[in-house]
Amino acid sequence: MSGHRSGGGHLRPAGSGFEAKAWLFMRVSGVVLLGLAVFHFYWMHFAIGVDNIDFQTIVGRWANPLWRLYDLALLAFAMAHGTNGLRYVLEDYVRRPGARHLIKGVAYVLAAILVLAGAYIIFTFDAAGV
Amino acid sequence: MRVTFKVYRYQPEVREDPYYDSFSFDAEPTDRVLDGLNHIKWHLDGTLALRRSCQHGICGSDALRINGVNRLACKVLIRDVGSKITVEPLMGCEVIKDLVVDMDPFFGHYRAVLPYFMNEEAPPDRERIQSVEEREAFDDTTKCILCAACTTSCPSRWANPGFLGPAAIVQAHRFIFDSRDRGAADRLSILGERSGVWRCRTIYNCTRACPKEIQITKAIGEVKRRIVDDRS
Amino acid sequence: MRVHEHTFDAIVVGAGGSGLMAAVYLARQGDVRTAVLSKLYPTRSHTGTAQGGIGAALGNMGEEDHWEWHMFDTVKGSDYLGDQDAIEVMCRESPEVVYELEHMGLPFSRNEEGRIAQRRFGGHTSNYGEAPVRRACYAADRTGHMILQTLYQQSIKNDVQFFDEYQVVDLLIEGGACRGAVALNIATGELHVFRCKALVLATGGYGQVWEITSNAVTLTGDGMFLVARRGVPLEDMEFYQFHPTGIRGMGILITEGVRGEGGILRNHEGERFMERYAPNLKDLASRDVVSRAIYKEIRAGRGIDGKRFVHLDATQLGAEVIETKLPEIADFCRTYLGIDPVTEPIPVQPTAHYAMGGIPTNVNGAVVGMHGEPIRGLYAIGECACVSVHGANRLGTNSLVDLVVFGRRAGLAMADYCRHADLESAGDDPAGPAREELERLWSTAGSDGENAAEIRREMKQVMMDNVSVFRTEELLQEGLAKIAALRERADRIAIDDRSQGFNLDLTDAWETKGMLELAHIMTFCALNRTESRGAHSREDYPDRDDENWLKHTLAVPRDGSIEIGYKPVSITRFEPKERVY
Amino acid sequence: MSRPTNLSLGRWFSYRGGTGYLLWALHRATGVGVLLFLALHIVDIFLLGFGPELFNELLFLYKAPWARVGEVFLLFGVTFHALNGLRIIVQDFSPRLWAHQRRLVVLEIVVFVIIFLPAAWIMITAFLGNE
Ligand SMILES: Cc1cc2nc3c(=O)[nH]c(=O)nc-3n(C[C@H](O)[C@H](O)[C@H](O)COP(=O)(O)OP(=O)(O)OC[C@H]3O[C@@H](n4cnc5c(N)ncnc54)[C@H](O)[C@@H]3O)c2cc1C
Ligand code: HEM
Ligand code: SF4
Ligand code: F3S
Ligand code: FES
Repeated sequence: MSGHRSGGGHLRPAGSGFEAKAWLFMRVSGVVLLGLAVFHFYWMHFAIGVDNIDFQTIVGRWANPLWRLYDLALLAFAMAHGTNGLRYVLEDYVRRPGARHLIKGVAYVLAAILVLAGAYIIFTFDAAGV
Repeated sequence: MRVTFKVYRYQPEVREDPYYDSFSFDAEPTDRVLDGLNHIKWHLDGTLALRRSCQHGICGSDALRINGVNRLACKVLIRDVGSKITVEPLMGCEVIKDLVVDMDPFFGHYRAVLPYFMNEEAPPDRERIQSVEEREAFDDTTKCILCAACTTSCPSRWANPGFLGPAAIVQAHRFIFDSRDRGAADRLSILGERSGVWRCRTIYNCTRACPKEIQITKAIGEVKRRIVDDRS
Repeated sequence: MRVHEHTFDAIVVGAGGSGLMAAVYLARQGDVRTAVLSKLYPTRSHTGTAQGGIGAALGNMGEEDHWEWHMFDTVKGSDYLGDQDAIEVMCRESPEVVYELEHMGLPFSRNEEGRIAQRRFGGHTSNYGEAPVRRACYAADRTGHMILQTLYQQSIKNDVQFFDEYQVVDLLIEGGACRGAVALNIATGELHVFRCKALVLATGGYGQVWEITSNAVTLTGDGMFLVARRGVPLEDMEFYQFHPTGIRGMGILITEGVRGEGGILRNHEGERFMERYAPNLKDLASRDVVSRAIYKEIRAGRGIDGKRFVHLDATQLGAEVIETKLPEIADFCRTYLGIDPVTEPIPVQPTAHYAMGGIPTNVNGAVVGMHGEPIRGLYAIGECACVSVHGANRLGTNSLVDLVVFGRRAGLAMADYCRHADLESAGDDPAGPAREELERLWSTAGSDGENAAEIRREMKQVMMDNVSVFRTEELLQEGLAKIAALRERADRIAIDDRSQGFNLDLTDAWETKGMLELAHIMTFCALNRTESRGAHSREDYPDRDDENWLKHTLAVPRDGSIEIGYKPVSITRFEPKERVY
Repeated sequence: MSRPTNLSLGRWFSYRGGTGYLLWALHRATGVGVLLFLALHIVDIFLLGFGPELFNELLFLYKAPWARVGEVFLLFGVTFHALNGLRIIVQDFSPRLWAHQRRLVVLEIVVFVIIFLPAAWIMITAFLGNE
């Protein structure tokens, strides 16, 4: 072991600031979700109640396009927030770089599929047609 | 009073795996935990290895995990931790021998944040002027003694050894908020990287562990704010 | 055992304030290849514990101040034993280096105008002794911490090369020149030979020879011991400072800044006894005076409850002053004593603190031998050196000045020397003696023998009882005999740890032997000087004796005993006078 | 030779961190938990497109007793995660509140209890009443 240089280099050149944006997004989406998700949850589980939900409930709800918009926003924010949160978790616990990339990739694909599937049904659902 | 020290041992030249040793002896309640470790080293088992120097919480040599939480052995008294005392090396650092860990990665992260005064403007003949309030803005983070108690208590750092860790951020904060310094932009761009402040999940273990009672989480929060504000 | 070799132009041994200042200056030259060897990580050095302040006649606090006044105070504080040419250099350059530290980013506390704040300290006066003056520049009570941090930061900025946790165990001094050092890499237990043109020792003090001490366990005087056993003398070793206010029983320092801010010493009767001993400066008289006064009070049975301590009363300062200007002190009291200095007095007793003596040097840090001859390529700075600016008693805040002023000068002088000097041969097996010495110690591992810690404990006790604040021929003779017995026992030390890596059992034993040598030299010199001056107080010779003793002692171990020599004191501006505060 | 690091899963949990450590672990667990539920939820909503028969049939899955226990967990997760997230956000945007973290945590816990306990009570009694 020989003496080390004390001179310290930069870790890496200044980046895109992605992490700063992600951080800010988590806060902003958190506040948004505070409205959307919490209201949604209490509405469905208390105002209506799980026992009283059936196909017709949704039909009634989505008759109003504003509700569709609401659910779309909820879907987008919750999935974006949750997926980025999942990224944090995976980056912490999956240490091997190869595995980390793979698992993150799979998670993103799954998340994208879910968002697309959810958006698809919200847009295309035709209550009258069924 | 009778105390029992359970001490983490790792003697690579003798035995491959770490193990624990127990020592029981009489001590005063007002003795420091370090006094107990010294007693073991001097009178019971000279092979025990630990770092220590000033013995009063200034040099930062003897940060250890004591009864499950990071402390300076010279700043906790036996009466504060009870008669059963477990002493282990800092978590997430390579153990060299017994309680001695490799500090090179820690100091590497320290050096990475450019921990030195930067101001290339010609200085005045006398001192640079700084108001009492300006001086106060970074007073807290000047206290850091680089003991590593904070960084090695941070779960985010355990998970990611690449995370610069709270101590390095504290040291950067000391310059970023010094009205005389001109290097804030360079440091903020380093801290804004993936392994910088964003790895901090506001867990607060660091603040609780700091023997100088530095408000570390607050300092990290101030740096985060500064980065976000500078971008917008 | 494997031996590694390195070659540099300059080597700095020790990474405290003085060593780092020299290193920064050497590194800034650009063309002098420099390495710093330190047995501790640099930021662990004891300079970090200095609390109160660094002295410089800036006159920032609305009071007039001049470096000449600072010089006078230092000369008087030294009881006229300090070399006035050197003191002049130090006091004249101190404002400049303090500004330089500030320009390096040191976060001094500030006054209302935004300038460096200053406070009172013992023995610092205006107008040649008239009244206390605010001269100590401070960063709360963490001045040393900030100096150490700042200089380490500058070392990083200037790309200084460090060998951390490398303990120097031998110096290659031969034929009147220093050719390098041999160091133990503590982590691996391997030896490294460092060859160089110039080497500076900045290894700090040796307060560990005493029982009650403000010094770290690692302050074992390695540098002094290493030169002495290579035939270089040590200067004025009989002068060792006891700081008046160490925490009772522990020795942890309570800065003089507490008294500078208005704290008062009281005996069992609650009396402000310093009024009797120093009517003018009272609690802010110089340290030797205050320490003796406390001992006298204790002897007269006026210690608190008749015990061996007095009270330092800071309660009248108020919470605000204590929390902002003395936060560390408050923390020590709360942590170690369980008392709050805002409402309760602090129990204190004198604590071993600072070595005025050390390796003799000139004003550029160059070491000079027994007869004034230079030792080529060898330098010493900081507490291990004796320039001599502190003489028989150091004033508070002057050590930090000493570190940076002479650290800088030595750095520059060494750079200059390196440009002209050649690398001298270090012989075939430069690590030989060190290897033999350590292997002998290693070979005792696990066998029956003396316990180094026990010997150290007894040495500390002897030094405390026989060689501390008050000394007599009888006490010193007894001390000498006891130290001799301990040195003999030390030859039979056996260690427990047979491993190579991080064998602190080995280094502890090695340091213990070194300290015994220093204890021997110190006791011998104390016996030799038959007068009282500054910190050296002989009850059998209570007066200062300028006729016979206005001179420095030089001492070098020779064939089991000590050879003594003398050197004159430089007196330029201030003729010796009686010293009253 | 690789050196030990005094770090293992067991040690992670044995570190005596403060409430901040516990809250973070819970925040993480509830975040991931709610995300998993959300994934499931999107799948069932997607099945709307296959007509009422399938959907209504599947809905009974949500009405099964074990699902009702899960619902209470979901309530716990969403409520806790939302409140704890809110605390972090509030602190982030006024760092001077960091010094009062303990008080904010107490406040958070009090608010959590006030919301969660009655809501869980309503949920449980509604379910039991239906049986
Ligand atoms: C508690 C306290 C408070 C003080 N307060 C003040 C104050 O307010 N004002 C003031 O002016 N002075 C004060 N002093 C005195 C002053 O701080 C010291 O004298 C000064 O810091 C010594 O600095 P140094 O550079 O000589 O050595 P140190 O800072 O002691 O450093 C010694 C260095 O040498 C290294 N070393 C030692 N041996 C070896 C070896 N064998 N091999 C390799 N490296 C080695 C160590 O690792 C260390 O880096 C105080 C002292 C104490 C103890
Ligand atoms: C209801 C309002 C919500 C608020 C206020 C909120 C707030 C936050 C905040 C501030 C963070 C960042 C923590 C950090 O950076 O350390 C976070 C993380 C996270 N959130 Fe949310 N969130 C909410 C809803 C949700 C929902 C609905 C989900 C699931 C889809 C979710 C999943 C996550 C996950 C997985 C993390 C990562 C946890 C971690 O890194 O430890 N959150 N949340
Ligand atoms: S911030 Fe506190 S705990 Fe962390 S290294 Fe500095 S002094 Fe130690
Ligand atoms: S423990 Fe770690 S996550 Fe942040 S608040 Fe402290 S650095
Ligand atoms: S020994 Fe210096 S901090 Fe504990």
